Amino acid sequence: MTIIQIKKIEDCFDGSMIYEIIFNSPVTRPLLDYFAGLGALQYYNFTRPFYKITVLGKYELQGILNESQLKIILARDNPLQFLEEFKIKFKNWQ
Amino acid sequence: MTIIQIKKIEDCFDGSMIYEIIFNSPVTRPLLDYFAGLGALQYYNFTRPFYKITVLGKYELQGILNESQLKIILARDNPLQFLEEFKIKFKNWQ
Amino acid sequence: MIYLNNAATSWPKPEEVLVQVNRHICDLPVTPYRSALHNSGLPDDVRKQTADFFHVHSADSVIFVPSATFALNAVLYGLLNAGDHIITTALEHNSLLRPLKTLEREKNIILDIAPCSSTGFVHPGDIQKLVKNSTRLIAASHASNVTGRVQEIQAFARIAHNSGAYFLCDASQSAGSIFIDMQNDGMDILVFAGHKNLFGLQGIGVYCLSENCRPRPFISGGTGIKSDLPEQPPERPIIYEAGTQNTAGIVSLQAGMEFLKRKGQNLLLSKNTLFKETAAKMKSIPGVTVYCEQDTGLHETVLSFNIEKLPCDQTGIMLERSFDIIVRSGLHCAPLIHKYLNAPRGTVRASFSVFNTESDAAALINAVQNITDSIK
Amino acid sequence: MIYLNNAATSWPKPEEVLVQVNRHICDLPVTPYRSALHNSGLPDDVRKQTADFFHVHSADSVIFVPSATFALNAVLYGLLNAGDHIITTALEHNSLLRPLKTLEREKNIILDIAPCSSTGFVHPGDIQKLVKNSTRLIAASHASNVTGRVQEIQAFARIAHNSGAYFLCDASQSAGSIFIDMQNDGMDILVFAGHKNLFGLQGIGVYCLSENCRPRPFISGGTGIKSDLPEQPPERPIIYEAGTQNTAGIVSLQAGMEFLKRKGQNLLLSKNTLFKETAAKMKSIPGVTVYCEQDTGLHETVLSFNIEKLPCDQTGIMLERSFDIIVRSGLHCAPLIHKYLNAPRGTVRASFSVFNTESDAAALINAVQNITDSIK
Repeated sequence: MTIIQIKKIEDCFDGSMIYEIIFNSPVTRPLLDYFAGLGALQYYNFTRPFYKITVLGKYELQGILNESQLKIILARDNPLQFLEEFKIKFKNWQ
Repeated sequence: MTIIQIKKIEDCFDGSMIYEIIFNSPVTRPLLDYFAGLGALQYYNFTRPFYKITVLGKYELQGILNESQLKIILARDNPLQFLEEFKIKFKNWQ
Repeated sequence: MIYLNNAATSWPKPEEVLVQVNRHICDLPVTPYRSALHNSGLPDDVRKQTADFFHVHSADSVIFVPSATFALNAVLYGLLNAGDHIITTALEHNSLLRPLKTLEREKNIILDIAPCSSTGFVHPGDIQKLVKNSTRLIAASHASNVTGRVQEIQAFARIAHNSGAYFLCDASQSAGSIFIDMQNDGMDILVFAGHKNLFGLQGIGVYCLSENCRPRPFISGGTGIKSDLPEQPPERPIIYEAGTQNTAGIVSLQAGMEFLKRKGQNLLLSKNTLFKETAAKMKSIPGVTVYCEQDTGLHETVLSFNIEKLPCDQTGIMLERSFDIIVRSGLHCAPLIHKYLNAPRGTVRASFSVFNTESDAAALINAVQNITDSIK
Repeated sequence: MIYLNNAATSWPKPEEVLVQVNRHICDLPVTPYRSALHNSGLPDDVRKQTADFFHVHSADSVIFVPSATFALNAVLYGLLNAGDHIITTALEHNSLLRPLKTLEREKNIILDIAPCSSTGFVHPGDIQKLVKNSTRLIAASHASNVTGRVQEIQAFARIAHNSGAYFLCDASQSAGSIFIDMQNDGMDILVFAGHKNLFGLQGIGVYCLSENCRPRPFISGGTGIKSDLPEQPPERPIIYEAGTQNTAGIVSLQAGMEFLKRKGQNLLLSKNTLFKETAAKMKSIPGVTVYCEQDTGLHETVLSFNIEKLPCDQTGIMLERSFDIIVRSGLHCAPLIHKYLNAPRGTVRASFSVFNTESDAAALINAVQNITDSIK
C-alpha cells in the first residue's frame, strides 16, 4: 500500500496546514489500529465509520474506514516535518 | 392598420435616432407605394423584397415587404418632430 | 445524498431553469441593445421582470453582473470617496467587508461596524449610534447567511435617509425567499445573487439602483451601441454593463423568478414550517447549540448549529461522509459574526430550499442525534 | 438561417459543450478550493488544461473571470499608476480602449495609440517609435476583430521587454483559432474570451499572468478559504478570484478546449481555406470593397467588406432579412480602426467558425452578388 497523492487543502483560516492523503487502497481496520497506536483514537461506529486520531502537538488524522483517503491536519509549528514523520510512520507499517 | 409599438433602437453612433415601428399587420405593396410617394424609393426585388424610402432631410424608412415592422432613421435635428410627421402621414393613408 | 447547502448554491434547480437554459444555448445568440429585428427579449424582458419582482422604480436601473460580489465591489468603488464614513454590520459577508477594508486602506474611507446579538440580530439603535455628519452609506445584509436572522432593514433605511446617506441592502441570502419591495423598503441599492433562492445558475448577480444613486461605472468596454464614444455611454443600464453578458445566467434567473411567481408562495410557506420544526428538534438534542431564535423574528431557512464537543469541520465531514448529508462548516465567509455567537471556529450550517423534504430534515436530526449519542 | 457572426459569439457550440454544461447543472454544486472529499475537479482541472492549451507557466496563474472585458479592466486598473505610459493600437476593441481612456482621465496615465495599415496591420516599428522611459505597458490585439489581420506579437513583446514594460495580448479574437504559446510569444498578460473560437458560453473570460506580473486585485470578496483574512488572500489564483464563479461557463470552456484538442487541427485548416476562397470571391465582385489581405500574412477568419453604394447597416439588414444570413455591421466595438480602412461608418463583417460550410460561404457570395446586381 502506498500514498499516491498528497494534496494541500484549505479551511476557513489563514495558516492552516491541511493535506488530503490518497492511498492506492482503502484504510482497513488493521491499518487504522496501527494509526491509533500513534496517538488517541476517536471511533464512531456508524454504517460508514468515522475515525479521528490525535497525535498530540503534531497532527490529527480524519477519515472514513475503508476509504482510500484521509485528511491530516498538521500543527502550525513545523507542519512539514510532521507530515514527513507521518509518511515514515506509514511506511513502517508496511 | 395601426402602429402597436414604437421602440428606440441603437446603432454604433452616439446621437443616432432610430426607432423600430411595429404595425398590427404587414406593410403591403399599396402601403409601400404610399410611403414611396413621400420621398424616393429604393426597391430590391429579392424573394423577400427590401425597401428603403428616403424623405430627404427628415427620415429614412427601411424594411421588408409584407413584414409588420420597419425601421425609421430620423434626421438628427428635430428627430421627434419628424417621427410625429411620419405618424401623421401614416394615419392619413388609412 | 441529501443536499442542505442551499445558502451557498441552491440545488436542484427547477426543471424550467434547465429547459430554458438549454433552449437558450441552442438558440441563435442575441445581441443585446441592438436592432430588434431578431429580438429574443434578452436581456430587457428579464430586466422588466426583475424590476417587477423586487419593485424597482425602473427596469433600466436593474443591472446584470457576474455575481453579488461584483455588484458590491462595483457600487462601493463607484460611490465612495476619501473621508466618507460607512456603517456596516458584524453580520456581513466578505463580499462586502473585504472591498470596504481595501477602500479603507487605499482610499481612506472611514468604516464602522455595528455589533449583533448572539443570534445575529443587529439592533437599529446600534446603527443609529454610529451615524456621523460624514456618513455616506449604511450597508447591511437583509438576512444573515450564518443565522438566517432577518434584519429590520426599513429602520436602517430610515436612519440612512435621516442622515443624508444611502442605504445598501445585500439581499443575497433572502432574495427569492423573503419578500422584498425595493422602493417601500427604502433601499437605494439592492444587491443579490441569482444562484441561491432565485434558482439561477452560478455566475449571475444583480444590483438595482434608486434614481438618485449614481455610482461611477466600475468597468467599461464594448457596449454594442454608441461605440464611437471614448468612454462608457452615460445612460442606464449600459453605463454599468460592459462586455459580453452571461446570457445563460440571465435566462436562468428569469426561469427561476417565473417558477417562484407560479409556485413560490406555497412552497416558501412549507419551507419555513419545515425549518422551524427542524430548528426546534435540533435545539432539543442535548449537547447541541443552535444559533437561531426560531420562535421570535423572521428567519431565512438557515440552521446553524454546533455539536458541543466537536469542531464544526469534523461534524461537517461526518455528516457528509458517514451520513450522506451535505452541509457546510466554518465561517461561511462571514468572519465577524462568530465572535458574537461565541463560536470562534465557526458553525455547521444546514440550509434548506423549497425542494427539501421532511425526510431530509429527519435524516439530519437523526444523524446529529446519532453523532451526539456516539460521543457519550 | 446562416450564422456568420462567430466573431461576436460562436454558434452552434459543439455537442460536448451542451452535454457537459447540462451534466454540470444537474450535478451537485461544487465548492472551489475547499476539501477535496467530494471534488469534481472544478475549476482546478480546467485551470491545468488552460495552462496546457496556451502554455502558461503555471496553472495558478490562469484566472477565470466573467469576460475578457472584465479581465482587461482588472489588469489595467491593477497595474497602472499615475504617470505610467501605455502604448496601444488603433485596432483595439472598446474593452481595452475605454478603460484606458477612463484611466487617462481619472489616474493620469499617458496613452499613445499606434496607427495601422488599411488592412489593419500594426507595424512593430510604429510601436517602437512611441516607446518612452516611462512606458510600462504595451497592450495589443493578437488579431483585429474587424479585419482579422494577425499581428507580429512577438515583435511587440520584444519591444516591451527591451523597454522594461509588460506586454499584454488581447487574444479574444484568436484564442482557439490561432496557436498561442504564452511563454514563447513573450506575453506577460494573455487575455481572452471563452465564447468565441473556444466555443464556451457567454459569460466566461480568462486572463493569464507571467510570474512577475502582479497587478493589484481588482475585486475582493468571499473566497471560501482563509475567510478570516480582512482582505483578499495574497496567493494565486484566489487573489484575483472573488465570489461565486460561472462554473457552467468554466465547464463549457473545458469542453470547448477538449473539442479543439481532438478535432481542431483539421477543422481549422478547412476553415482557413474556406475563408481565403470566400475572401477572394468577395474581392472579385465589382462594387465591393474587402478589408483584408487574404494573400499575405496570417488571418483570423473575419471577412469585413462594404458594398460601395450602401451603408453597412443597410447591407447587414438586407443580408439578414432578405437572405437569412446573419452578419454584423458597424464599428464592431473597435472605433479607431475605421479611419485607417477609409470606412468611417463601419463595415459588414462575416465571421466564420469551423461549423460553417462551403454552402454557407456560397450563399453569402450569392447574396452580395444579388445585392450589387440590384443596385445597377
